[in-house]
Amino acid sequence: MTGHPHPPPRASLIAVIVACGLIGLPLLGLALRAPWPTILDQISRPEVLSALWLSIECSLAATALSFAIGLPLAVWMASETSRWNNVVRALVLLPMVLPPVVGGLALLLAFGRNGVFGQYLDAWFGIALPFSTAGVIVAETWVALPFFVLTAESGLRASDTRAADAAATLGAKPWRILTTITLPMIAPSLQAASILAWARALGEFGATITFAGNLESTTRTMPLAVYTALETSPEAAITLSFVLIAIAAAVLFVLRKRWFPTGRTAR
Amino acid sequence: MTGHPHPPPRASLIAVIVACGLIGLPLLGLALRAPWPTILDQISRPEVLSALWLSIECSLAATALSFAIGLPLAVWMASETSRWNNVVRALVLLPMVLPPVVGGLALLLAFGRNGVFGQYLDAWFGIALPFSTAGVIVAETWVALPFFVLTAESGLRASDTRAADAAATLGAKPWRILTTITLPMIAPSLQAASILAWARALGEFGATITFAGNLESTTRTMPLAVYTALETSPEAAITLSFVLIAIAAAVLFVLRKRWFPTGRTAR
Amino acid sequence: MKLDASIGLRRGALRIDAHLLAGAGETVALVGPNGAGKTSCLHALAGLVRLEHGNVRLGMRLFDDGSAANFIPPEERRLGVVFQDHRLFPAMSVLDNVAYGPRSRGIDKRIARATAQEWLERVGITKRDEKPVALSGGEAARVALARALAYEPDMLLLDEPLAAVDASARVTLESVLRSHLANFEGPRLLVAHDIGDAIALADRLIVLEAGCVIQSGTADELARRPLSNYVADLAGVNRFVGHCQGSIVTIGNAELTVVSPIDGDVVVTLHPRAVSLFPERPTGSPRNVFELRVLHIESLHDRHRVQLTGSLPLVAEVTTASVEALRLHEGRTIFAAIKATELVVSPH
Amino acid sequence: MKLDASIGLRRGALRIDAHLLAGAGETVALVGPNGAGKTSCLHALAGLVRLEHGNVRLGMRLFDDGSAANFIPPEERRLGVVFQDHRLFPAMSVLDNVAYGPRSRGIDKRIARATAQEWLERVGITKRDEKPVALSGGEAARVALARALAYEPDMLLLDEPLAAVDASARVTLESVLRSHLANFEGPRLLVAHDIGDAIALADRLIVLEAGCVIQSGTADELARRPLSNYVADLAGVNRFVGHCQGSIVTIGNAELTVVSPIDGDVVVTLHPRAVSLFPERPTGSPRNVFELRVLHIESLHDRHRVQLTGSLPLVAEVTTASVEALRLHEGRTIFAAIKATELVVSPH
Amino acid sequence: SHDDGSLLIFAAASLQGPFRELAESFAKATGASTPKIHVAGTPQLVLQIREGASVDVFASADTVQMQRVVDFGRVHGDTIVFAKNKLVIVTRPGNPLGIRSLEDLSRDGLRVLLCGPDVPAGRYAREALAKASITVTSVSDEPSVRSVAHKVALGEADAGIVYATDAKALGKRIEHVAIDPRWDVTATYVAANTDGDLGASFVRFLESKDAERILMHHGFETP
Ligand SMILES: Nc1ncnc2c1ncn2[C@@H]1O[C@H](COP(=O)(O)OP(=O)(O)OP(=O)(O)O)[C@@H](O)[C@H]1O
Ligand SMILES: Nc1ncnc2c1ncn2[C@@H]1O[C@H](COP(=O)(O)OP(=O)(O)OP(=O)(O)O)[C@@H](O)[C@H]1O
Ligand SMILES: [Mg+2]
Ligand SMILES: [Mg+2]
Repeated sequence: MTGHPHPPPRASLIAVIVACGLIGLPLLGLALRAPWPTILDQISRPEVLSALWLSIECSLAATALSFAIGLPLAVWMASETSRWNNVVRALVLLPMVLPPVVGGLALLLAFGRNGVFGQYLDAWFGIALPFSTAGVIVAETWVALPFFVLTAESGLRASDTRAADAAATLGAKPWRILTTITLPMIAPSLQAASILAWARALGEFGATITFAGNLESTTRTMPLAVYTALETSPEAAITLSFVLIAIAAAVLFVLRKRWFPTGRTAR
Repeated sequence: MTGHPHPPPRASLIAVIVACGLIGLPLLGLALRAPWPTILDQISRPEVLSALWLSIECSLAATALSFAIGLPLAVWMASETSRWNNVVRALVLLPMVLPPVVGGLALLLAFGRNGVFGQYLDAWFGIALPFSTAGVIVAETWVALPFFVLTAESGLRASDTRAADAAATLGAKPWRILTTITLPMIAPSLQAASILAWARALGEFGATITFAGNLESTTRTMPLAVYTALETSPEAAITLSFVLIAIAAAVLFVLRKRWFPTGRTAR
Repeated sequence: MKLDASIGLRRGALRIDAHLLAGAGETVALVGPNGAGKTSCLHALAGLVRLEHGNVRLGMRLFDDGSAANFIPPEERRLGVVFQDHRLFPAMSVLDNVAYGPRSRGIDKRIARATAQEWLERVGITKRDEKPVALSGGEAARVALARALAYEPDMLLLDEPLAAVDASARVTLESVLRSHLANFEGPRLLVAHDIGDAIALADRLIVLEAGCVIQSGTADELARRPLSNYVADLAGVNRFVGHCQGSIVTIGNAELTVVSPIDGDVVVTLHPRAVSLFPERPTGSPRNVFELRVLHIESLHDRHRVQLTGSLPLVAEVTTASVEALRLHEGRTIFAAIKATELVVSPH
Repeated sequence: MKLDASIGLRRGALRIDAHLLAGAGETVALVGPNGAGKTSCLHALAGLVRLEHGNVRLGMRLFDDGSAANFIPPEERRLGVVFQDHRLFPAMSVLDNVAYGPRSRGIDKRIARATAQEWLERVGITKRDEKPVALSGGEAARVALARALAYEPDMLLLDEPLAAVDASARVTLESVLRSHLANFEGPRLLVAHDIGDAIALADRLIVLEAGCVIQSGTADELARRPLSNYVADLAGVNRFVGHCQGSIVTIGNAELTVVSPIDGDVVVTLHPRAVSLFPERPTGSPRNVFELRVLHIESLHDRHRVQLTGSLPLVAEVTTASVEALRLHEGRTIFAAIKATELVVSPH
Repeated sequence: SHDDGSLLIFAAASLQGPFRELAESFAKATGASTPKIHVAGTPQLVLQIREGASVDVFASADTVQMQRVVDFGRVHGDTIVFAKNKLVIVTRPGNPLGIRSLEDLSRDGLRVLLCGPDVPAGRYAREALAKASITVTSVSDEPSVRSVAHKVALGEADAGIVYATDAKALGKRIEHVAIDPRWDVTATYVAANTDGDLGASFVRFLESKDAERILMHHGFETP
């Protein structure tokens, strides 16, 4: 970074306090009710461990899928070469506004055993997504993809295309320009996009339970386990939530150095 | 924009097709089941109209709140002047991974009538958030804020600080630099952040029903109405979902020109 | 391989309509005032902006003729472009920036880096692992040049490659360019606003003004008969447009006596060295004497350029000794004499 | 108000330790090779990089002494900075870019815009509503200058303000700067790599090399006794370091006879005009004759600079006529003669 | 009670249909303003009550959950059983696999869907299966009878066990098969006054003839 670190305006501290209050107080409330002494017992229960593992596995898979599908999609949308991209953008955003349960229902209608598309999956390949781990991944991807796409696209739109022009004159084909020039430049956006998609997938509940069902060690991710626990013991649910929170915080902490380096990227 | 429009790599079309399939097929499935002839009757029912109106109102209010709190927060986080910002970032992200129902529970624990903080709200100001429209807004903001903050922060991190340096030498104080130089430069990120937050708020269900309840014309937003309808008539639920989708698509369409101008921003 | 381009396009309010020719191995300098469209022409040749009409040909290849079907994208043109704003890749090390072109051509990473290293050494850059943000302005310019040359292009398009480069390095870079140019088959187009750079490197100058080619030729040809005030400024000569009747040229309020009588509108050019300055009105032979006021004195290395204003705005070049002898200073009134034989008159 | 700065900081591998002085109303040119730290010094003065040690004072005000407590942020320094890379505000119109400084000072929007409009006219920019992306390189440089001047700063810091500006506009801008400078109380620091710009605008030159001030003085002083090869290059003179015994100076393999005998290590400088070239070994008086090979011929306006290589690397300046008469071309062997009286010898 | 003085009633999601009508009918009968009804999953309602929701009447789909509210000390007076619901087997329209009884659910390869054991409907279904000594593995522990019904209707599962009321609400999209009365387990809906007198009047209303008619119309049985 050339130049001096611009101090944030003083007033921003107010926002920090309000936000910490808004978000921190409820978490504090949860923390106060959590039966801490039993938390270790809870965590070591095999069904909790399996839910945890499934959550991590599926959310990472969904993030990877969102990346793989969302990135080229964002590139296509940002390049404005077709007048279809406004239509596609609207389409991609719709899963965000749909209540997850309806999303799950929609997935069933499309990819269920008798679904528009699912019947062929079943008949031709013998693949049934509902009640399977693959179904969890599909549901989470459906929910997470829009977040990835929109964030990545905004990064691409804000990015400076002059270096890309220079790369083109040096013989780089679009694909090479993308991977060597554009993506490194929008790395912060891609990181944010991945985190958003991952967090959304990790916390996904409605679409998963509707589409993939709630089967221990196959489709019961942590949020489903939390929900199930809520039926009988809110305390257990809170404990499980904290496990989820701890996992998320740990992952963010580990990635902190890599994803949020100390200086801003500068040109 | 200097330079020629870089065509997206051909391969990106595959992603477009996959994404359209993944997202479009379920919507198609829904559309096939929707009782289209009755849709007008549905929409004109007063309780649907009130849910629609409430949804729009609350989601916009939540977006505005997310903007007002999230933007200064993002600025503070991106400026790296404190080593607390990693902690704050992790905190802000946690609502994303928490299943919304647990989020609602957490909000109840904090801002409910017996909540850590809510008891004072009630005792001192006579404000009770649960089962009130304000509660819906709080719940939606809680859920939407992290999406806003993370997207805005990524935009800030990717932004070039050289123009900000120049502004400082011209006597601009941090606040003026922010509003006149930095924010216009990261406009695409802010737009994406707002859309994400808005969409998330519009589709919010779990936290709202848990924290604010499901009361017609006070807290029953469209997703809650969809949930309620699902209990008795899936057709009605699908119709309502389409109303929600239509509203979102309409808003995006209206904003299309302003928010997604035809050229990329260039320096 | 020769470049034959007729460039027709619009940039904001500017309409560019320029015909550029450069032979195989020839170096052509594109000069012109700011905003004349030099960079835009270069970008059109590179394929970064599209033609509206006209066409661009390099050797046998048609690059663009305004139609989408015949447009060859930049990555297939094989040109070495140095951008006015450098445009280094911010996320890559300096070495990888220079190795980028060879890598695009499919050259093995190790070899590409070795080539890049050589080019960096040639342009005098030792920072190879730093990111471009850690380069000074002149260092960035050199890396940009190295990057374009390392690509081994068919044509070089250099937009002010030496504008940010210091005096010593300029000599080195000029010799790098020259030695490279010596065994280079393709044409080179060099944008320069500094006539020194243009003369040092180019065989021929093309002057672009407001999107149109005004004049083209060697520096001497330009100085001898500048077709516009800009060219005169560039070549450092005086230029007036007037009307000639017999041997008297009327320029505004002033009258000049010339040797060879022509009738009609004429352009008169005059080298600043042909203007002599006197403290008093000289009594000898020169008939063209004007009483003028000193507007500004600019010191060159060993001479001074004196800008004069009055009935005939003139630039005179005098030695440092005469500046002292005449006690020249801004605002002083002085007599300027011009020998009729030094005036070059041509029909307008 | 005078500037008194002693700048100590590190930039990557470069350690800067420079003392810069500029009196009230004085214009100082900071010259030096690429990567010498000129821009870094300017940024330190502007408060964009912090000092590690040393201090910066303008008039009575202490801007920075390396401690956080005494650091005055850039927005409170009131300086007019022109950046080497312009740094216009991309999202704002050209007019608003220039009006930004006045607006920061709380001036009413209408008045600020009127002021901006005036400054734009002065620098010759007519595009006022366009975004900076629609400007050419030279136009952007002028807007950057207008923006710094419109702020009415206490000190001007100009980083290569004329590097991208064309020949005609350069004259205009120089006069804008000069007329502005005339009734300006504060000091100005001008970074330039072109000695022409530096001489045209500055009262005094400070030469920075590798972060250290090597020499300071007027252009003449620098040319008379260049303290480094860079300064010699800049001033366009030959410079050698050698050992003198009696009246013989040994420089590598070559020996030069000088007039005034000194003993010890010496620096010898010599103007290129004092070198005469002969096709055959001259038989007359000059004792310092060297058989050299022509490395390169550079044409200046009316003269040529001939770079020679051999036992003594020399630069000679000859008229165009002699280039032709001697049939000079690269690679030709020639005899160069130096009059002992033209050699300036000083102890090292 | 709610801000504007009207009653606030918490009702289990499956009670949503009749309670709208019950509220209107109650208003007509007593002249009070129409009570507001908040429907959500019973566990959510219990949480909300625990966290201080100012609710007048709580109508639970389950005695266990009601007991927890009683334990919080929020119940004034007695809890009353105001409705019952039978379990039925649901299949796809036309009953293609010919499922006639609980025993048929244990057939090999049959995909049966039940609610989770922690959900009342799931618990009841398992009780019924246990009574009949039939072992059935559910493909998934569904969160609600509604989602069981939907999935059977969509053909994701071949059969499921839901409440009679849900089967009725889905109408022709689903076929239902009664369970042999021997094995039948009946769900009981309980309500309690959790606030002042107005709440008590609504609880009393639930036992009225009007209420009985409305509940029966929605497929419930009355005690
Ligand atoms: N992207 C653009 N949009 C609109 N106008 C533009 C754009 N780029 C350039 N122009 C205009 O086109 C004209 C020519 O610009 P160009 O950069 O080609 O000039 P130039 O000859 O290179 O000048 P300089 O010597 O200052 O670099 C300028 O007046 C500029 O304002
Ligand atoms: N952000 C940075 N990080 C690391 N090194 C830097 C940074 N900025 C500058 N430098 C180094 O500091 C040295 C001085 O840079 P500076 O820009 O001050 O040079 P300069 O004298 O202005 O040169 P030029 O004439 O090329 O503009 C350079 O070698 C450069 O590599
Ligand atoms: Mg240009
Ligand atoms: Mg510099």
